[in-house]
Amino acid sequence: MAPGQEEAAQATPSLARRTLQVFTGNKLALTGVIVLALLLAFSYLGPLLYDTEQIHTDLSQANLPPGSSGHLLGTTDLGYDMIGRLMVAGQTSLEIGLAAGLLATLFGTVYGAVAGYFGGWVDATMMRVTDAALAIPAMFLLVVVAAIITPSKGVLIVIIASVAWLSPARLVRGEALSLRNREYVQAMRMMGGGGARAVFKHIVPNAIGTVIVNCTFQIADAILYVSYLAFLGLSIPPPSADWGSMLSAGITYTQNGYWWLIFPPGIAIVLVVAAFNFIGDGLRDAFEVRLRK
Amino acid sequence: MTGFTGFLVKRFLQAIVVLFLVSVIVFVLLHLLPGGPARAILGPKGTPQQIEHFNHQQGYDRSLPMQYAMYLKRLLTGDLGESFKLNSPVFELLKQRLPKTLLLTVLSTALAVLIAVPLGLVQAVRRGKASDYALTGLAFLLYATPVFFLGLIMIILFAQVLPVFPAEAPQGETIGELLRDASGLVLPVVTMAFGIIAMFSRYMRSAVLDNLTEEYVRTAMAKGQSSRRIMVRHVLRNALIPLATLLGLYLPTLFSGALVVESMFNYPGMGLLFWNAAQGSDFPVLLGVTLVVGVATVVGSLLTDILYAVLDPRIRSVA
Amino acid sequence: TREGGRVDMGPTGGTPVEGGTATMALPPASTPNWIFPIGAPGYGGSYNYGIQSLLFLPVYSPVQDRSKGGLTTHDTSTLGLEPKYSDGNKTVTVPLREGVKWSDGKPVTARDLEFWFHLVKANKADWGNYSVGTMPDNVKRFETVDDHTVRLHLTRAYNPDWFTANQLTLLRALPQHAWGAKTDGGEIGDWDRTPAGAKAVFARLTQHAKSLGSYGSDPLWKTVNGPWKLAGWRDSGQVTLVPNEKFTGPKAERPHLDKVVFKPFTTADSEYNVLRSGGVDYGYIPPSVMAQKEKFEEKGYRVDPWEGWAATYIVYNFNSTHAGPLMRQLYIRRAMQHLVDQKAMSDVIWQGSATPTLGPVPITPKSQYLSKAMERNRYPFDVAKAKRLLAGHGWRTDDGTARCVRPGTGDDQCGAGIERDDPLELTLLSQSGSTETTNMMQELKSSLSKAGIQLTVRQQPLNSVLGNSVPCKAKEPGCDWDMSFFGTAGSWYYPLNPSGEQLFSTGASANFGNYSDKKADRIIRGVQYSPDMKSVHEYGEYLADQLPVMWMPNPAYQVSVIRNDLRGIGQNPTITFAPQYWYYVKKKGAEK
Amino acid sequence: MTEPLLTIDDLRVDIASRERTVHALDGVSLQLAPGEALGIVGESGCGKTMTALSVLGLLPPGGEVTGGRVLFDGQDLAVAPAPVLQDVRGNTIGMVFQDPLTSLNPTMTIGAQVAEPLLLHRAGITKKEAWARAQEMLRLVGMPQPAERMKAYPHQLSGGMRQRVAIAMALVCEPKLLIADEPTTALDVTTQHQILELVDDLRERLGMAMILVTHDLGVIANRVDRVAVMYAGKVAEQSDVHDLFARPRHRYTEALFAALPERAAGRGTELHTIPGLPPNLSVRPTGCRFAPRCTFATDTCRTEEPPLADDEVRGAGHRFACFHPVPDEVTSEDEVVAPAQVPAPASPGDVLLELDALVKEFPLKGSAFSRSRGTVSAVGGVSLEIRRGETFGMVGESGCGKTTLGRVVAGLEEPTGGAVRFEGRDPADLSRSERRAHRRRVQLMFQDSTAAMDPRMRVGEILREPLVIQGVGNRAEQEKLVGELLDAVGLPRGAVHRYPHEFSGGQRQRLGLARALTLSPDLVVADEPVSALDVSVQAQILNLMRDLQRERGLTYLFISHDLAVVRHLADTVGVMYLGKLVESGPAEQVYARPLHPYTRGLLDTVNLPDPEAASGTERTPLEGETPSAARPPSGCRFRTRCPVAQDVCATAEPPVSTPHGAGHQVACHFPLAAPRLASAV
Ligand SMILES: Nc1ncnc2c1ncn2[C@@H]1O[C@H](COP(=O)(O)OP(=O)(O)OP(=O)(O)O)[C@@H](O)[C@H]1O
Ligand SMILES: Nc1ncnc2c1ncn2[C@@H]1O[C@H](COP(=O)(O)OP(=O)(O)OP(=O)(O)O)[C@@H](O)[C@H]1O
Ligand SMILES: [Mg+2]
Ligand SMILES: [Mg+2]
Repeated sequence: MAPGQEEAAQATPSLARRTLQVFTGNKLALTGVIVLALLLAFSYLGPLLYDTEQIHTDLSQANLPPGSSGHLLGTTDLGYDMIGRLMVAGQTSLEIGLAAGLLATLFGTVYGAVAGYFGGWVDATMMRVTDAALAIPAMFLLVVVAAIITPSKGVLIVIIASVAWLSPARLVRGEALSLRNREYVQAMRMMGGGGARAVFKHIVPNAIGTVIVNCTFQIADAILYVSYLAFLGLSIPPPSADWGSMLSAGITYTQNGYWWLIFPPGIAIVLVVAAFNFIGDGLRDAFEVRLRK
Repeated sequence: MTGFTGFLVKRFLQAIVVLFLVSVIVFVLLHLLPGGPARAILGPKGTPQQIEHFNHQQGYDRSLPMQYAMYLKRLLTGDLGESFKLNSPVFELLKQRLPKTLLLTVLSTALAVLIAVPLGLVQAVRRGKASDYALTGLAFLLYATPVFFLGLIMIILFAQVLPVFPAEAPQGETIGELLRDASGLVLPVVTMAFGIIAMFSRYMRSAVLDNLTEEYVRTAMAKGQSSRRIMVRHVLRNALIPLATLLGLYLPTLFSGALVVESMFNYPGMGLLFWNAAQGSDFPVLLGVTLVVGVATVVGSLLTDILYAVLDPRIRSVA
Repeated sequence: TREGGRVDMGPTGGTPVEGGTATMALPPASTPNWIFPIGAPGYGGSYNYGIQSLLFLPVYSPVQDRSKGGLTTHDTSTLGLEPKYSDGNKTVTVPLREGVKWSDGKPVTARDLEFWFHLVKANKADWGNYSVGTMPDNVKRFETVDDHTVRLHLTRAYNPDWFTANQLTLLRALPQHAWGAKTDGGEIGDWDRTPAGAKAVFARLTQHAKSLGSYGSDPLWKTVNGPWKLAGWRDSGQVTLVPNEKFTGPKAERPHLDKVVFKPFTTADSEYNVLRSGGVDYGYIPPSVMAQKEKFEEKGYRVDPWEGWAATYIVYNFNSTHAGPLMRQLYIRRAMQHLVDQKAMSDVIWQGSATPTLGPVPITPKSQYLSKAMERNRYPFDVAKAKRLLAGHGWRTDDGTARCVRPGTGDDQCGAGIERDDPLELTLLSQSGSTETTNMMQELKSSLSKAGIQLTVRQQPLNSVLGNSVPCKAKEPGCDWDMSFFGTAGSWYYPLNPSGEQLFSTGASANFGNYSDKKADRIIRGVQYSPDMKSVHEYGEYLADQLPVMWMPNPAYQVSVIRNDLRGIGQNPTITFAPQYWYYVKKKGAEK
Repeated sequence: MTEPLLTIDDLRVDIASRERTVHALDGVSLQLAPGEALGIVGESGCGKTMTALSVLGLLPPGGEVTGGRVLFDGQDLAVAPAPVLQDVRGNTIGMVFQDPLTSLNPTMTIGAQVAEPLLLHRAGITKKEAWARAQEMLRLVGMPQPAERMKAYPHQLSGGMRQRVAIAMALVCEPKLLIADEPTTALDVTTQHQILELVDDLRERLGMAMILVTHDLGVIANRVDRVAVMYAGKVAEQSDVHDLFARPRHRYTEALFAALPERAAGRGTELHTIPGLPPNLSVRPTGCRFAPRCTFATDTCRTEEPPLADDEVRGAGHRFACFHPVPDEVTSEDEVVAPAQVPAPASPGDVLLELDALVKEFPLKGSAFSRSRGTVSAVGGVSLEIRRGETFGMVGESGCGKTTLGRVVAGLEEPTGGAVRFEGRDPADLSRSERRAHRRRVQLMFQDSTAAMDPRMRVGEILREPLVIQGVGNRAEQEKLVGELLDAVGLPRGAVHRYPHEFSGGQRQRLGLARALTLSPDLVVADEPVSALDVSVQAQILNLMRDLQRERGLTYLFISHDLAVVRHLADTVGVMYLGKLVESGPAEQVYARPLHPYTRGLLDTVNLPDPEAASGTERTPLEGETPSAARPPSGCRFRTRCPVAQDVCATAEPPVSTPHGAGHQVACHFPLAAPRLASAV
């Protein structure tokens, strides 16, 4: 054996490094990471530095405009400090978004992998169900649910996940359909391996790129959904708050010119959703490069 | 053409199954969750006797499978039931509202496509350049903006600060009446279009990028064509094919958007009908609208497949 | 409609002119959907009654007493004249105004009233206003005295005020000569005089009433006797009325306008946008915009909250599995009521468009049902007092939550059913979808916690709240709720007499919280049956003190915004419309 | 020498990507006279394609000419502005790419695509004229019914036909130069032959020059006038084709030739190999780029770059860049270190595998619009025997069912009919657990090891997976076994920690072999195991396979379309055509005295890597295309292309006969009698 062969094949940088490269190369993705980091720090570290009353209302301090004594961004309609409120709300929005996005991805992935790998009538049945669920516009489901359900964090997560799981399910099912015909899966079958091994050792790990990228988008969408639910009147009751409910509460005061009740939460939603999208887009680039190899 | 007929038959059967499932999902969802329509319809003053009477009349006191069977039976005779709140047959309501929603979606989709296609093309061609970043960033920001926030900004900007367009959609009974009052359509259509542009331009960008790496582009270059001509003659057409299919796939999303936009602008379409029905637990209307949208979606995806075949010779010739 | 929405006219002055069109916005979820004056359950919305009574003159109706202020049951706009009670208040004679004709020229007679009675009696279950024991159950015999007089023989003696206000107002005169057929095209006759016939006639009319789309063209609804007639009724619920040229009422009751349009909206926001652009003449603004009142006044509108004849409250569930024993302690209810800052809520959260509720009888507008004592707030916002009340009964607050340290039934002890260390923790079902309500509940939670009462607010859609807060027995599955609120638009709109028999008497249908108090039951019966006007004062004062519910700010029916040049609008607290009094004015000297 | 048509002078091309910059071309110099055919050969990645593409300025994104000139017709195309390049492209220089499917626009008709260059370059031509010209061109490239094909779409044509369209497109403006980048690599030998013939013919007719890029030395030997051998972004040697093959001077060229199985001394010998891999082009190596792999390299080679020097005898006509060239006098064969003669394999034992009238059919899958109609007869009744310890080589054109047969044998597909008997027992009759155990005894080695290995598993895990599945040993034992296997296939033990994509193609193929051997099978089905490899690496793998066979007593079912490779390795050969085994027998006999006209045709179609051989013998290459397996011809499936077919062939399936003795079977009504003249294959 020639000594040259050992290092001859160019060592590819690790995925982590490659991802890092992508992020430093892709300005939007980098922006996304920075924005997200800032929003996270704002929501979670903010309250440590900027302590405000977020439990008890103070109607005498309601609707103060920005710059009023001690309230840089003014106060809400219940007299909470706006900045402090944004922090508390940010935690809820991010947590619901992340949890719902992850839950949807997890369920969708397993669903899709099973449908795709087993194929045949299992696949046909499972896919008809997703077709049907897809044929009902998400907003329709949310409107109906909003008119019927009592919201809580857990409920919102489940509701959002229950409309969001479809896209990862279809995606992973597509991947699984093609992956199960890959030669390495066949090779494994030839050695006597079975279905579970195929799904968990080969199909799911190889679909992980798609899944992760999709998950990012799911989280973004989930945060959007949280705001839509709030708009529909389904938000977690105070004293907790999320950006969506702040925004839709703020909309009530549009006509009063209480802009500080509208734009900060609105912009926060746009920023965090866009940030996740930027990141997802960057990740997709990273994974695609890898797959192209 | 036997292949094509076979395909149609198969798709048709699939569609039936899907619609059946749609009705089951919505039916079960409506009926299993707490808070039946009786209270909503009768209000706090409804007496227990009236509630019982109402539930009996509507069959809500029977078992769920029984109720569903009854619903299905009526459905097969074309009876979608009666709205509790609007005191009209659901079928009539849908007949009036569907065209209006279609008008809204068609106009805004057309607008969105007209903007998104060149936008996506520019992004793809200028990939990695500052203008691509700017446009991509913009597209994502648009995508990240909840439609109701967008609509609100529109209203503030164009109906209040600069009162150029009315904040309310026209209230006509017919499409003709709606169109006569076209300035009222501007804000709803634009708001809805904005929500879709982001999605379409993003898709267009990646479709163009995919096609740009195809080898036939290199062949075309080897023939001595200019990049512009290659874009128009070769890439655009191939990139538009998946976009066409996207339209069919995004029908439910479009309806979602329509729902928000309609309720913001008081546009008398199906979304608004649905919205109001949900507020008032008007089950027959909720079921009816969902089914119609389900049918639209299923038909849409069928048409998409056919359209795909028309546009893509690879599929057409097999048929 | 009109240019730009700016009205160049102050709220007073100007010369009245005849003619013109007025468009009135109807609130969200108030889509007119029933024309037949016998409202089917679910179609009894006030907006329906409001429109029906413009086409079909009511016999008695809560009308504004324009001379004395307050409400009365009859005037020139009603068909009925002063009812006469006799036989120890067991018989009531209803005289009808003479010379009133249907639009087809036939006179309105006692037969038309009898027609109504038969239909209602035979189809009780399908009549929205029916509740067991009242009309028509309490009428033993319906007697037609002459063409213009009917007499009702009652099952027992009633308080005349209560009976006229809450029962006779249900009476309608319906055109028997036009509607009395069993089938379409069938012969018109006295079918209603047999129960089966009455059922058939009713069924046919209901059938017609079920097709909203054809109201405008259906000849049935063309026979009217009111000042207005129908010009159009869209599927969207938009109703257009024009003056009934065959109207036989007095001059004062004849319309000035050429046309009124009732326009429903789906959301307050969309209405607001239209209002701003001048698309409605008589609209409303969300309470939150009350702060912007001046903007509208600058534009030539007047802002006028339309107070409703209603009470708003949070229901206590006295049978709650968990909190029933707590709810049953008057001192706890008192402490809690002291913690409701109704004033601040009304001023800040409702931007001044709500008024504190002090008891079961509405404070505004003033009425004969209100006594001096009822106008006093017995439980002003007072955290210290609330704390004292609790401490005085053996509650201690160490970790933020009050706990019982002195169980027992003595005067200074927690009370029956409360164990040592029981916490003062309550859950509240509250309706979702309204910023004001959400904020009120948040404010309530916040102030209750100041006295150590921990409130958990669960928001649900209105229907779920109503569906979940039903009367129940302790420890039964559906009885795990402690408090419930569904009063974003007022919890309860009273008929003319604000008696609380449906709300507060033991076992009543709308007594969701299972309140049961022997004295209260007795007093309420008094309001219904005794001839004494005092009984209603006793009722109001006793329940205001006893706190069967937690009184909350009563929001206006709507915050109306009316063009300055549209006059003659009286906002009847029982939510009826009288556009026949409306008229436009123009500036003095300005020519049209 | 006449004025050159194209002069490439010290051309340097960099391709910058996210991670690194590849110096794809590093001073390439070439010359091409009008009408001349130049071949460019070299191992994968040496810069052949980049050279071709940079002539037309069609470098991939990130690619940039950093130095040198491309003079064409007096113009420097390397620095020409876009309009000038556009004028040249498709007009005076035509280009044909490797993959005829992807290089045609799928949504445009053939006619439109062929007419397009005319509309672009011939001012004033009407659309109608252009279409007429295009149709004419299609006829010229041998497209049957060109008028109808004009309206067809690319996917409606076979691979060969598509390549004809691509050629028509490149030639429709009658360019002075045709650049063809691996125009036939994706095609079957027979189609390849036809296309190359066509190009030869057209070149002659149109008098154009050609650059033919290929890695196939056989193609080069037969089709071009001059050859440039490239290595690592440079031209290593450039010469007249005859001279090059007769007396290669560069040590790399010499080694390349030596690695050819055709050049192997005999069946029993080891192939000559070139150790190592071409260098990484993202760093600029110092010295001779071939030095690390060259047995003659000295310190000079490693420090100094050899210049492209003229040959002593041929002068500028033959240039090479080597400090220690092959001495002029001796022939290359003597120079090569004599390969070790390997001991003859043990004589074949008893029958290990027996196929009995094996049939495999697939349902025909249409697209979304068509439901399945009919079946594809991939294997149409094949009977054969494979003895323990032997190598059974299976050859045939693309689509003839080789892979399917292999997969059925390996148990990846259930046969539709007939039986597979392993040591006399049909696995289908075995119990579940026996079947599981049986799987250990037959293993498959894939053509594309990249696809056959989970990209997310480390090599250690991949190799251990068969043991884990079969529950062989504990972890330590498994790891020990894996280590031994890596030793056996010549990979370092450290390889277990790396991922498949971190290995070269040849190394991956070793891994594939190692995995196939983990369970100590009796039979290894090797499906085209070396087709994707360069000659030098191919030689390594072939040697390895043979060594392992001897050490472990393996039996191979070796599937390949490369007759030379099969000949080198196989004891017994089977020839398949459209799902049928048309001929089988001992390798020497089948090659020397083919009985079936198809076998004969195949052998005659092969491009021998020897320019002299091409002219000498009389050949009857195969004509036409393989019919669809969905509708195989009746009777003898080969009859549609058979030169000796008669009526009976259409009606009766040919019986199996053995005119040359028991071991050599043929299924033909009219077996050939005359032996084929001796040749290298
Ligand atoms: N698009 C690209 N991006 C980066 N590097 C590339 C690209 N295309 C080719 N290369 C690199 O350029 C070098 C020369 O490639 P080229 O395609 O010319 O090789 P080749 O001789 O044609 O090989 P093959 O026989 O595999 O086609 C190789 O090292 C290759 O890795
Ligand atoms: N899974 C399958 N489904 C349908 N048809 C198939 C399938 N696999 C192979 N075929 C068809 O069976 C025939 C034989 O294919 P096979 O892959 O065995 O040929 P091959 O000799 O290996 O060809 P190549 O040299 O191209 O690899 C072909 O016509 C092919 O299209
Ligand atoms: Mg190449
Ligand atoms: Mg094969």
